[in-house]
Amino acid sequence: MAKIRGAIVVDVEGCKGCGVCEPACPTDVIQLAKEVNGKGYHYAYMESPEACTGCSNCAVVCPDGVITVYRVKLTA
Amino acid sequence: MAKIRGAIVVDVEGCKGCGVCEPACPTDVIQLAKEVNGKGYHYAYMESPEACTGCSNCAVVCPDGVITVYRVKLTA
Amino acid sequence: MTEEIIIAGFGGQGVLSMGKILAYSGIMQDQEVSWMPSYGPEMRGGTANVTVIVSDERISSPTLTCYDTAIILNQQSMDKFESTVKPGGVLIYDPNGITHFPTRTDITIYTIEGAKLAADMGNTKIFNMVVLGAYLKVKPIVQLENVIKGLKKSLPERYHKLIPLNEDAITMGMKNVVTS
Amino acid sequence: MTEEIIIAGFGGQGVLSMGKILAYSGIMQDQEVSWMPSYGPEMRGGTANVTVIVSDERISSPTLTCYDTAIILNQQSMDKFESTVKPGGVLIYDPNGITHFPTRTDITIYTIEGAKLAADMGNTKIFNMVVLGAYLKVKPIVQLENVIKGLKKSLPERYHKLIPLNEDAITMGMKNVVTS
Amino acid sequence: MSDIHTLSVQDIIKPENLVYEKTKLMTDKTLSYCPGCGHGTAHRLMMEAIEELGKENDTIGVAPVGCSVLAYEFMNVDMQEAAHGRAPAVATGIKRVWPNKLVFTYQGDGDLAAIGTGETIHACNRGEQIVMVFINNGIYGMTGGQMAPTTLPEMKTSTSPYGRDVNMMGNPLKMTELIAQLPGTHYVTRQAVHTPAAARKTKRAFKKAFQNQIDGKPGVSFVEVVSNCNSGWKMTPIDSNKWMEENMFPFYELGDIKVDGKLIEK
Amino acid sequence: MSDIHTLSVQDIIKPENLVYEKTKLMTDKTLSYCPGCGHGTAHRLMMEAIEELGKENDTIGVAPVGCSVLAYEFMNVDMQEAAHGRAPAVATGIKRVWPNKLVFTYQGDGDLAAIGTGETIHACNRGEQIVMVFINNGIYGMTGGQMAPTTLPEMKTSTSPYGRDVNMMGNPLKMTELIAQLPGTHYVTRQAVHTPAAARKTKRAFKKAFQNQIDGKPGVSFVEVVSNCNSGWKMTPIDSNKWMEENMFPFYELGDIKVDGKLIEK
Amino acid sequence: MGELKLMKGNEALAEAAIRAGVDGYFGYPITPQSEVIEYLMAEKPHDRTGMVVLQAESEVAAINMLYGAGATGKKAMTSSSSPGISLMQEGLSYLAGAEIPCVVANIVRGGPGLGDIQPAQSDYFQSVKGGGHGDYRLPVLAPASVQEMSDFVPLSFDLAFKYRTPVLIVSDGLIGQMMEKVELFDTMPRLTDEEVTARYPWGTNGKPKGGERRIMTSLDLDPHKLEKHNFHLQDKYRTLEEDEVKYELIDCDDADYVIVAYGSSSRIAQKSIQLARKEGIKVGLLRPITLWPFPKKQINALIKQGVKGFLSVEMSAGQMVEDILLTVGDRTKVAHFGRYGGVIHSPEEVLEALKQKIIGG
Amino acid sequence: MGELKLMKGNEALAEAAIRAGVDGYFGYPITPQSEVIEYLMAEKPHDRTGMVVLQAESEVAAINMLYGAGATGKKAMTSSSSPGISLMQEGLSYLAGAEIPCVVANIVRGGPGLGDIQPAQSDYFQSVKGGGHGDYRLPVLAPASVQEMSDFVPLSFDLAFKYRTPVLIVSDGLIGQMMEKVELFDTMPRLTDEEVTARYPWGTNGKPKGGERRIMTSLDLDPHKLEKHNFHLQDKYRTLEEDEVKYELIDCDDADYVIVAYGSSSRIAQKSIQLARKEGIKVGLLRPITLWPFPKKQINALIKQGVKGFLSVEMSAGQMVEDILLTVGDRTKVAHFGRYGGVIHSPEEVLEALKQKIIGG
Ligand SMILES: Cc1ncc(C[n+]2csc(CCOP(=O)(O)OP(=O)(O)O)c2C)c(N)n1
Ligand SMILES: Cc1ncc(C[n+]2csc(CCOP(=O)(O)OP(=O)(O)O)c2C)c(N)n1
Ligand code: SF4
Ligand code: SF4
Ligand code: SF4
Ligand code: SF4
Ligand code: SF4
Ligand code: SF4
Ligand SMILES: [Mg+2]
Ligand SMILES: [Mg+2]
Repeated sequence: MAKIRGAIVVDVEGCKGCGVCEPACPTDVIQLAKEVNGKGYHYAYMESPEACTGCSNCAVVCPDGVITVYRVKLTA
Repeated sequence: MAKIRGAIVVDVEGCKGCGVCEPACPTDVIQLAKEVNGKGYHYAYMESPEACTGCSNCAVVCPDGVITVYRVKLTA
Repeated sequence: MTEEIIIAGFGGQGVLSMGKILAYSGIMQDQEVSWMPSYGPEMRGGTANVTVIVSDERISSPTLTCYDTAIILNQQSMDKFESTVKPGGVLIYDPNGITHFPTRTDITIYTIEGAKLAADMGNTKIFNMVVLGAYLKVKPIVQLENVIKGLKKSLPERYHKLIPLNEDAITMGMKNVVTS
Repeated sequence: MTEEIIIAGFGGQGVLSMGKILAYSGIMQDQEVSWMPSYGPEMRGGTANVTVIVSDERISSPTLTCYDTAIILNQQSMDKFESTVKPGGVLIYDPNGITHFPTRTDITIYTIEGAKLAADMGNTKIFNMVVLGAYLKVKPIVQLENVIKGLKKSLPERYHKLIPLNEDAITMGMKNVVTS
Repeated sequence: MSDIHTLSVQDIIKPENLVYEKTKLMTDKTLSYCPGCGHGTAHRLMMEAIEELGKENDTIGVAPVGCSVLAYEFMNVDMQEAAHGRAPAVATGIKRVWPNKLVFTYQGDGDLAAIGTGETIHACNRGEQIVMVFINNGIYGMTGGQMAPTTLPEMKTSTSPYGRDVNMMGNPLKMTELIAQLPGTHYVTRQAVHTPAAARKTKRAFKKAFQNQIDGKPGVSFVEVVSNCNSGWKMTPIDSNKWMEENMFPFYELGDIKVDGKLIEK
Repeated sequence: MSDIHTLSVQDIIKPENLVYEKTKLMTDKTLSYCPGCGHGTAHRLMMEAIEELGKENDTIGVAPVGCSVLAYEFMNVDMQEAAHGRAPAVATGIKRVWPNKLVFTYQGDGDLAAIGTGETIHACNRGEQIVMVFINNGIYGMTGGQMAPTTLPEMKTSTSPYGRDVNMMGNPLKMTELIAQLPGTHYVTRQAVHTPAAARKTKRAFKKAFQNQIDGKPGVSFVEVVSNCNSGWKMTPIDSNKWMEENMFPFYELGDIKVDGKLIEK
Repeated sequence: MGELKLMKGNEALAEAAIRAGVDGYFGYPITPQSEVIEYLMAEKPHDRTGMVVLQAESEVAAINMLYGAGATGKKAMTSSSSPGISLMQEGLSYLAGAEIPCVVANIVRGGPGLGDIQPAQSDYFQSVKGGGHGDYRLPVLAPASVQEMSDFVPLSFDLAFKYRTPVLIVSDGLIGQMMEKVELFDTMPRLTDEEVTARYPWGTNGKPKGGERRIMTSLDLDPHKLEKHNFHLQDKYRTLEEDEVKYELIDCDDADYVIVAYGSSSRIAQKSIQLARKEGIKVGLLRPITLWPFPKKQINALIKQGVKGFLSVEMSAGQMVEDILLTVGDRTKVAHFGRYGGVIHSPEEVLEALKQKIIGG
Repeated sequence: MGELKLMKGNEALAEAAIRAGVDGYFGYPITPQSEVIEYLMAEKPHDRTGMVVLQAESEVAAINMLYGAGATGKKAMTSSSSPGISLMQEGLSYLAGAEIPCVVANIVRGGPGLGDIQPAQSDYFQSVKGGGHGDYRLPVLAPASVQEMSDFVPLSFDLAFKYRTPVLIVSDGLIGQMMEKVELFDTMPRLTDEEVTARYPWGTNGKPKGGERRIMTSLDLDPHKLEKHNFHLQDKYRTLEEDEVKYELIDCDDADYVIVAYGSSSRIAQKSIQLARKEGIKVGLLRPITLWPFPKKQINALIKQGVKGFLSVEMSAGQMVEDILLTVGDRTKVAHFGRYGGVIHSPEEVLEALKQKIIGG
């Protein structure tokens, strides 16, 4: 059985903290940070990185296109 | 049985000789004159006045509204 | 030489094309020409008139208030244009349909029975060419050969077979114009 | 007396309404006032600033390049407006969020911990009233009673119950403004 | 009493026998239209409808730019002459400040369906309580017979001298079907005026349209009249009417499209 | 080879593992849109479609006047900025003289369905071979949240502060259904971009629309995107998306309306 | 004294429309004047006075709605900003041709094209020379304060109905967006339908019983009749030039130099004058209130009085300066100082320009 | 010598468009210029040169089609008459702002409003002062013969592309409807797509491989940047004023008086001059060919030469006379003689006006 893991990189300064990516993630990886970025936005980050499957859902809906997605697929 | 007869008056100088009234008459009363009016149009006239029933068809379709219709209804 | 002409009549009489052929003829002999119709809804009533100027020099105003020659083809035009002929000028008219004849004495007046002659020739459409012939007789400002050339230029190819007929009409007009 | 003020900060800080209350207060004591916000998409970035003028005379230009007083509520505004205070003028700022402190020595500089005080009072929304209090302490150009009248005029009826709280905030500001 | 068969025409032509004469709501001016043009018939039928409804003094009409630009010379009611295509906006302006008056527009296909598309769609969409009369002759009559949005495929006009090429010039636009889709239209019908029967039906349509407005029915009452432009089509009036029946009617089907706010099922 | 469970995030974030990044057809400029606004998502999906079709160098886009007036700052293809409402005419001008290029418009609902109604209808009716993208957020975002033709009944905006009163202000206009009626449209669909599934569908719609143009399919390919305007609606982005699902979608039903020139039966 | 309020210029304009008894406002949103229709919608003017407010589908529709409503004798009004006003040019020409009273406010922004949304005065030519086709003129009022944004609404309607002409109010984003104290005039009741009918017999609002129908048109296919109509229009314009010029003079009595500026730039210029006088330079301000008709006589009077130069201060390239030059001719110095594209002069640079272009120039 | 033809002005304009290698004509019918699109449609220019002709749904659409096509570097053209041109004012402002080359012909008719369809010149101000919003200018060419209706098409495109600006051709129903001899220039092949791309690198016709995308816009929300753009535009206009003035002088060498007239009225005025000289009055004609830029230097030269008065003969109320006055100032006599609403002067009355207003006046 193929095992899959993923990770996302959020461009913290580009993120506007809209939160649209959060509900888009099927595995609840993302949350908005308590801290704000330079523009005063609570940016998105991987709260549960281990759950990320690299499905790209978050990136697809991010209005500002600030999420980059990586994924590895390994056979166990 | 009621008997009906009609007659039309064409405003000769107003008539543009378009001929639209001619086919509209169910009893073929109307024709266009050989002569022309002051504007050079072959105006409409009652060629068979006795056939007129005063149905107003001609007047209803006359684009220039130059036909006036009269009608008498007599019991025989 | 500058000749300033008004041609005026009903819309169907070929007034505009007569003017056009005249203008083209002028071009054929290297003259300057202008052709200015009156246009617009006033023309819907059925009248048509065109000012044609043929000149050796650059033409200034294409619209005028007085003319060397007036060619008049219906009563309305007579009423409007008789008075606009320059003293010493020419007025040519077709008496058919004219009820008040021209009365000026300081101009030369000609008549041409264009409608009748065209009917006699069996083609009412060449009426305007008959009248043109009459005019050219009175004022030979363009040569016949240039008129023919002008006709060729202004008519679409498929009508070129009609040119001899037109030529006949012009000749007919030349022959039958009379001083009135 | 003419007082020319710039108030500048983030959009959410109540900059525009602080200016409006100040202007209304001026009207309450029969002065001329003007309130000129900068507007447009440049403001989308989240900054907001407004020029308020309170004067005994007819006001000429409602936009200015230098001011008697600058009230500054974020770093961006500090960068932009510190230099625009007239020599001898006043700069009041809330140090919260300020990274480069003002350095001019030809003006009087005050600080007011508006954000902190408002939070202490349990209502961050009255932040701008605290700052207004600070300003009025430094420049008592309008009387407190007229400010209250102005508040009444500018707030919809349903918010009038909040006026005492606002008054407290102003008093708090007056008490806590310090020269820096 | 004389026998009816021996009655002379003069005996019949007496005021008491009058059954049809031009309505007083048409002025005495000679119509500016070409012989046989449907504009005149449409004018008269509209005015008859308004007269019969007794609204002579409560009506404001809006003329378009097109052959009927001079409609105000012929219709004996208060009239405004609108800019090309803008009659629905003009009518909106009138109706909004005189909600109790009858307001109508009278427009050609170039006016209503080309330059005025936006005004037409939005007056209909807002549901203005006005009557819109749409004379569709498939051509720009006034300017000398150019292609209109409603010109049929392959039809020759002065700007489609080789026939309307739908690939380059687009398809004929059924504006009436389009606006019937909008909830803001209450009554939408397509009629003609070239035969007595058609003309009588059209008059009923006009009456219904104005009655809707009188009754405060919500939305636009829209009457299209498919008409000839014999000059633009370069036919005699009689031929143009025949051509219209054979070519226009199959494409622009006559009949009601929407009644009482409901689309007619086909 | 390490076990997948023990892989660190740093191990995953490597160029060879890249599965999604912003397309190069979006510039590096920060979008001018409010946080959570669908404009940005729609931009990116369109640009992905064009990139995947390999048409980066053969595309000319037309930006509207509206929040997306600056689309040309973000879309990394040749762009023109049209006057308010006129993008379809501008695109017509381009396409007619560059028939082999891909031409698209990108317009808001005020732009496309209010001031630009005439241009929209007629570009569609002529069957211009262009792609039209229509961002319907039920409001004028750019100018501060005024009522749009597409504003829902009772919806509050800055020019309908007590809710849209359909009797006075008209009904919301389903422009997409209208233009689908025209023979000049080839593909007409309504989509959204607020969820991954919706966004992916929209991207397929964009691709299909552009592919139609590449294939020379006759007529307009028209993609409506129902989108939020959280600023204009005065909601958080998340709330606005929910509100959109609950209120906009029932009225503006998602899905294909016309495919391959044929209306989808409902 | 009327009600005192602190209001934006745009809001004052809207409130004044309600109070002036306007019957219908028809408009399309555009920055920087969308507050006008927003304020109106919020105020429910229909409840207050019976006034109708409608958001049109475009500026073209809006101006033609004015045509319809105005042609009935009702008071109709719209507002927009530069690009929207350009779209109204055909409509304005029709309104002028058909002699329909109405009021159009242009809250000018930077151009050309989409430009920006900052205050500008670059629609001067369009406003005063006629941006539409044909020989017509529009009275143009240029408010310079929020107070005038309010006061000029009834004033404009007075002119509009007195002369049967559309009237332009030309302002800009500065005046539109700023708040000042404004004394609101008392609400004038809207005329009843009957009053409208009685007062404006030309209004096409339903043929009078037993009377003749009325026609509102700008068409006359007979050029000689159309020429006659044009003569009539030109006569009217001459009367306006004679009788309706409005301006303000500030500190002109002893002035050696005069700045000519209207609207926003006149506000800036006032400050410049104060600065100048501090330096001992005697500068006055002529503020045209009517941009058309232009205060020519007043310029002549100033020349007579000994003014040695005029500086036209405009938020535009040399536009108004042409009207000054047309009056001044070669008699004294005239110069132009403009900022473009939505940039506002600073009072200091105006003074500097005066020194360089007029005093030293 | 090129082909000699007898043609209407409108037809000559259309034929010239084909021969000048125009890529796209977009227009909406209106009298008195519908012959332009009719001629084009009949000529099948797509077969002749590949030129596209499209009947737009309105003038607003047409001008924006020009925007689209012109912004790609292709030659785009439209024509209309007064009301239609008014509808294009927003578009023209955008075209000027975005610096898009294209040619717009206005065959002026009587106004204002719907007016009539007779020849007029009453759109002068609209043409030369900018009928749209913002600070922009358009080069305006005024043909006075059918020959010039043909020749000015390539000339206009040269200007349009040299300066990246829309260019106006302002004519009227007289020139449009009359036929004269015209020598047609040889057909210039349309530029290929590759040539367009190479010659006009600013054209938005598909991002160059490996290059940067191009943008065509008139928007700049930063007023200081927009001001810079305006400075650039004003520089361009100054260059045009310096380099591109065109005019014709007739009989001016010894003239005591000069009539200034363009287009149709210059034709009438020529006749008046002939009449005048017959009476021994030495009158010349200055015919501005470019209405903007206006031949100011030439007027100065005439003053130096001793001309004692200028009569502006316009088929409009005093419009062009303002540009004459702006140049002449108080130096010599200037008067205006206009006919309105589609009425054409007679040569005799022009002479009479000269006598009364200038010689005797
Ligand atoms: C703005 C403007 N554009 C164009 C015209 C010219 N024009 C006058 S009527 C007309 C079209 C008329 O066609 P239609 O509306 O179908 O009316 P019809 O004459 O066929 O009854 C046009 C294009 C105009 N007057 N104004
Ligand atoms: C001629 C003209 N009229 C009005 C405007 C002002 N304006 C700019 S954008 C806009 C509407 C924007 O709404 P929409 O098209 O729905 O786009 P959104 O911002 O919602 O994406 C308006 C009315 C303008 N720029 N030009
Ligand atoms: S969707 Fe994008 S912009 Fe919004 S919070 Fe997530 S990463 Fe940030
Ligand atoms: S890639 Fe998928 S799993 Fe990973 S964070 Fe994004 S949505 Fe969640
Ligand atoms: S009234 Fe009837 S019967 Fe008589 S002529 Fe007319 S159509 Fe014929
Ligand atoms: S229909 Fe009328 S106009 Fe036509 S021929 Fe008959 S009477 Fe004459
Ligand atoms: S041109 Fe056509 S529409 Fe116009 S009046 Fe003549 S027939 Fe009727
Ligand atoms: S105003 Fe609305 S449409 Fe515009 S960017 Fe913000 S959320 Fe998006
Ligand atoms: Mg038609
Ligand atoms: Mg929107």
